Amino acid sequence: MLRGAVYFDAVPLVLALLLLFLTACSGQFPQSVFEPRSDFSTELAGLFTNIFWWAVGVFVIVETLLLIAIARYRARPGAAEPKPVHGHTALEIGWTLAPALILVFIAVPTMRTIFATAGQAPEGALRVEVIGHQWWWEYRYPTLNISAYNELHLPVATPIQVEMTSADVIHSFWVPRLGGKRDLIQGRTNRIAFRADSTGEYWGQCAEFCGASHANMRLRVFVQSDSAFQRWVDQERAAPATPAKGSPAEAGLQVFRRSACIGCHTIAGVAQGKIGPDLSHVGGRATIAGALFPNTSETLHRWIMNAPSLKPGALMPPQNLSPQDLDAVVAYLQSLK
Amino acid sequence: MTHGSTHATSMGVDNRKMAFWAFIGSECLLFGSLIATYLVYKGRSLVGPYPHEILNIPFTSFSTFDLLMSSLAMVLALAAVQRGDMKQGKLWLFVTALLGLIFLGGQFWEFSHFVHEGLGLTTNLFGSTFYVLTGTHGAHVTVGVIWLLTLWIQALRGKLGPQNALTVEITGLYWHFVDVVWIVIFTVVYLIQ
Amino acid sequence: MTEQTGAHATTGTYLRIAAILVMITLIEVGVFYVPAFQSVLVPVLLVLSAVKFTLVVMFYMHLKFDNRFFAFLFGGPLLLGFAVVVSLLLIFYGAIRLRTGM
Amino acid sequence: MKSWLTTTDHKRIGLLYFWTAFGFFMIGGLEALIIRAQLVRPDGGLGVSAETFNQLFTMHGTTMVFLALMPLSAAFFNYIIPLQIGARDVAFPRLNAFSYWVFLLGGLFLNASFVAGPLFGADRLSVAPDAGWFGYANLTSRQFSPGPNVDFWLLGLQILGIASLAAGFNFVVTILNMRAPGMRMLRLPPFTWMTLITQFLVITAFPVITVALVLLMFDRFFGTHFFLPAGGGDPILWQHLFWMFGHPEVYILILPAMGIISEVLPTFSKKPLFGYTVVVYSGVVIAFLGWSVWSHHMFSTGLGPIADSVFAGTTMLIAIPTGVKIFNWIGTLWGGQIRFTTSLLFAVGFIAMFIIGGLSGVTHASAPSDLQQTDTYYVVAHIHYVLFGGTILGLFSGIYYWWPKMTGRFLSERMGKVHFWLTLIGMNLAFFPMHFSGLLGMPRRIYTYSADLGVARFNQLSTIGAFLIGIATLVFFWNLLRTRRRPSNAPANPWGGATLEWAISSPPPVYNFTVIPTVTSRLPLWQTERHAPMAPLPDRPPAPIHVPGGSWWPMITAFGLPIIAIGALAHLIPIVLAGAAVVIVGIYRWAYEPFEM
Ligand code: HEA
Ligand code: HEA
Ligand code: HEC
Ligand code: CUA
Ligand SMILES: [Cu+2]
Repeated sequence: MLRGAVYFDAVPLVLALLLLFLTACSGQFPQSVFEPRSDFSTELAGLFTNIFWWAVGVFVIVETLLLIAIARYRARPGAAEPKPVHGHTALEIGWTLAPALILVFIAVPTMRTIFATAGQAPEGALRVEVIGHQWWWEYRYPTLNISAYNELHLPVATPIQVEMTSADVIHSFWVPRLGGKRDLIQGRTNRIAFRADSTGEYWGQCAEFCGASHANMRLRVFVQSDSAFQRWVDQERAAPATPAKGSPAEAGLQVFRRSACIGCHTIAGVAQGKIGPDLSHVGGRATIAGALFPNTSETLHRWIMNAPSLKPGALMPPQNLSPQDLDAVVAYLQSLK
Repeated sequence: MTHGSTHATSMGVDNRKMAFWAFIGSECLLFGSLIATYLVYKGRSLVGPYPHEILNIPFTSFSTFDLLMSSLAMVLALAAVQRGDMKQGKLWLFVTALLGLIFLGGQFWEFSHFVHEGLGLTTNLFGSTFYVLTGTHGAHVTVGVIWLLTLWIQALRGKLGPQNALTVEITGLYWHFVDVVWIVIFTVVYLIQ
Repeated sequence: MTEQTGAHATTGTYLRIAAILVMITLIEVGVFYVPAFQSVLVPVLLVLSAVKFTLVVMFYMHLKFDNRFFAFLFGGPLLLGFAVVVSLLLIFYGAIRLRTGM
Repeated sequence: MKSWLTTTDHKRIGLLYFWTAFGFFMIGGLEALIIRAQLVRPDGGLGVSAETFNQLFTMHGTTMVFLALMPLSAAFFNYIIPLQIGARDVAFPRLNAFSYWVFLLGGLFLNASFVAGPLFGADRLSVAPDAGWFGYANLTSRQFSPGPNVDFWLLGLQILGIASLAAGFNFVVTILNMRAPGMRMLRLPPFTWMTLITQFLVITAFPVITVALVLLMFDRFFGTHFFLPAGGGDPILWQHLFWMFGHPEVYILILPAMGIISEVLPTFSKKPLFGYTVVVYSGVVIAFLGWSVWSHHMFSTGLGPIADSVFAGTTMLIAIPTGVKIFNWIGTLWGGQIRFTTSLLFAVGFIAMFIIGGLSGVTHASAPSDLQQTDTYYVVAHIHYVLFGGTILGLFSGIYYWWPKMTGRFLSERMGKVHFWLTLIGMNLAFFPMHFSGLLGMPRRIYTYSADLGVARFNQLSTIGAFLIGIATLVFFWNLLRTRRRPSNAPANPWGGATLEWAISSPPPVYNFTVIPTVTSRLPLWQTERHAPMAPLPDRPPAPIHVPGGSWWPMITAFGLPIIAIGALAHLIPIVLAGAAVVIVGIYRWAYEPFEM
């Protein structure tokens, strides 16, 4: 049994070591909280690390005491009856105060971080409104007068003020490397603020259960240099491309015009549907359908033919288009850079 | 039927009575949550009618008076049953139930009047919170009235006597509790608008 | 049965309590209609209804005379219920203030 | 057969609770295994559809919490509490039977949703509740959940709430008022104390969820807007009401298990519980604080920094009384003569594993750090370390401890040890990697994840662990079943326990005690410095003891409730009324039925 006792905590202990190892390595985990790339997420990671070490300390001490107790005091034949100890006041006071003291060391940085990350960006921050939809994202830049869908573009090293709400059920905006979650709730506005400190592509996804395709409500954030961001803004501001006469894309525009698409999607100057994402610049996106698929001709085909089969519950019904029409529409969408 | 008679209980009180006090404590949280909901949504209705346009204070003051008097009748009924004066006991039980019925009648009139004025259950948050809160209270009154009438009928059939004083007392606890809940509702919903 | 402890209220007490209850109710309604009271209406009404509440519980429900344990069995959850109401109001009222303040 | 249907004997009801709850535990576990099989690979290992998956985790959480863990604890409340306090039965035996039947029917009603699809013009496996075990508004509104799924959930929980409340009043009164002479409050066995505290939590927390469910019901059935922004309502109010119940609920789940191991540790280390009064009072403090922390489930909803700080602070405080308990348990073991029975192993396993869950709880309690953890598998890891590593291991410990008392037959210790080690290894393999998958970015409640997240390996480990637990549980099940064929040879006090249940034969006679014992110490069966062990009770009652017969009415009354629920589900008022009539008739017949204790 002694051997058993030693094994008792071996499993979690080994795994805890693994955790330390993991926090050190990087790269393969695009949604890891251990690779913060903003002031917000760095604060959170620091706080977590702090608490984590306190927890490791408590864990090691208490589990060791437990192991010693069961290893040392196993019944031996013929041993004297144990002393019937009923308690010990000094000990009781000690092990009440010791955790209390540790908690002070956890609580103080916690409170500090709560106020430091309360979601208020400094003056002059770039405002972004995030609106959750079942199961896609809408981003508005009120000061730049543009919108984006599923893929958020942000300038590096610029304070960002994010304001969030939902068009339907509760969602939660989460890009681990840029910051903690915040819920999107219809009728309320929630805020977070952060400043990304390096350019790159960041992954995120909806973190509040929001129905059938909650798992498929993913998102991307592209943090760009100022000039790259400006180029993107200019591109979004421009009117959608008009396809050349006689090109396949031109035929696609016609198909789009006469199909159900216009009821749900906006393309500036072509359609004003509000149910699905704006497609004015859909060709410029890296992914479609809530960052679920790469934006390729093949995935667009499959998506338009039968979206719910790719994304359960998706509120875009299967579109009954002839193969030619489908090719044309896809060509048109891809031309909308 | 009770343990009190066969074996002394640890706290020296009857099981049923203790259970009932625990039940009433539990009810505090039921009504507490409902009142909290009412207050949280106060002033958040998007459309009218709003409370001040529709609540009828004189009428509800009368209902409040009516319930207070029913509580008085209830203690008198209990005192009579404990004395073994079943004639008075029957009378006051009946009066209590009757006052309860009058309250319910008043509530029925109030509800239909409100509906007539355009305040339905789903009209606005005020309507929803108001009807659910006062309706839950009304349901409690209804149960109380049925209970009182049951006792009254038992009494008429000569099956209720001083040996059942405890049953009457518990009925009374319930009835008074329903009354104090109304005291709170009257203040929170009707007077503080 | 051993549960009756302490003195017992009499019919006279009951009637007196009833009179007080009715009086308080009249005052409540009165205060409600007097414009001068508008500023202190809420606290006055809360206090008055708390008095009524206590009177009924203490005398009609015999809590004053009965086993003290019942006071705990009822009072504990009552306070808890009260705390629920107050904390929800604080949370929601505070949230509204924060939102409109920004 | 009839005698079981009409029984009001707390011991039989305890066994009924046990087997029913164990059945539901297997169902909940099976659901978990399907969840794990689905997640074994990225992009859907088993091909479970999103809709089915959502039903599976909702029903898994709901089943485990309401149909497995609470009633498994209730099995012990029923069987053991009256014995521990020296009573002939609970305060209200028929109410007790009623609680059981309501629980059973509520559980069946909830699970019937799996096969009820065709009745609603849908497929099987399509109308089970699917909005998560805490059913956040406004996803649960008619607009976003049009089917009967959420109706099943809310009606089922209402029914189960009635069972819990009825049992709550019953046990509060039983423990306070039915104690044997001399059994002062501070002589109550710790399990009885924790049960009492639990029942206070039940009778205060359940009304709150009752209200929340009623409001939700009005939203869904009658078109109100309590939780719907469209009409000015606020979905956040649902979260407050739910967690005001939900957090006390988690202590409802853990305190009985803490009570169990506070019995097991002293018995098997031959030492009194270290710091008995402190352990008792810390239980009270936990329950009390438990009421002040609910918003720690809502840190990401934007409560504002002040509320965040307050709730983070109160949550952290709970670590103190909990720690005190842990240290006192270690103090109990310290210096003892520990016998490594299966029961003791599970009790020690409880301490070891619960610490892990508690510590991850503290990392949640820090609001900002929780913003990276909430709604990820890191939370799933926390809940399973406290619920499985805590409650379930504690309950297993209790089963091995009291099984001889309850049946007169021993469980096999050999198989028990296999069960223990498989469970311990399995649960760590299943739940520890979830800390990583969570922190590496895997949200909970997803039926599929991208291979690019890099969490596939961890999920594989979790799945293997889950199936190990499954095998362990089968071993245990077999162990339970085979005791029926083993001799009924357990002595009255096989483990040398100190409390009253061990003073009578195993299993006890219907009337429990031949004479009601008079208690003079906290450890009536042990020789302590100041007290000699209690004199043995006579073998036969000195005078015949009258035992009440059974009653049909609790069960019949209970049947009214699912009938009402079915009526509501089908929008058929006559059925609702018929159910209500059953309840009313049942109550009257019950009230006027002669029933002597
Ligand atoms: C048995 C049930 C149980 C128990 C006992 C606990 C105990 C605790 N829980 Fe847990 N919790 C759940 C069940 C439970 N929880 C469930 C089911 C959920 C998820 C619900 C859902 O979303 O589905 C949840 C979620 C949950 C959250 C929300 C997470 C989120 O969704 O974002 C939080 C946040 O604070 C939390 C905190 C705690 C804390 C601080 C404790 C404390 O009580 C723990 C105290 C114990 C210890 C700390 C260890 C022992 C102490 C010592 C050895 C002393 C020294 C220690 C220190 C100095 C730190 N829990
Ligand atoms: C209350 C206690 C409790 C218990 C005991 C468990 C036990 C288990 N839970 Fe549970 N779990 C919850 C409460 C609990 N859970 C809650 C509240 C949630 C949140 C729900 C929500 O989000 O709404 C949750 C969510 C949850 C998830 C997350 C789902 C998601 O977010 O998508 C997962 C994933 O792995 C999981 C796994 C498991 C496993 C593997 C077990 C195992 O320990 C189960 C072990 C039991 C068995 C294995 C059964 C025994 C054997 C058989 C049935 C025979 C068949 C076996 C074989 C053939 C091998 N649980
Ligand atoms: C009934 C409404 C509806 C109709 C009709 C409809 N869509 Fe959609 N569409 C949606 C919704 C809703 C989404 C978002 C789905 C999601 O990601 O969950 C969407 C998403 C898309 C996307 C992906 C956008 C992105 O940024 O990820 C494309 C491309 C698209 N639709 C093209 C079309 C075309 C082409 C047609 C017509 C042939 C069409 N849609 C018809 C509702 C509709
Ligand atoms: Cu949106 Cu989950
Ligand atoms: Cu909690």
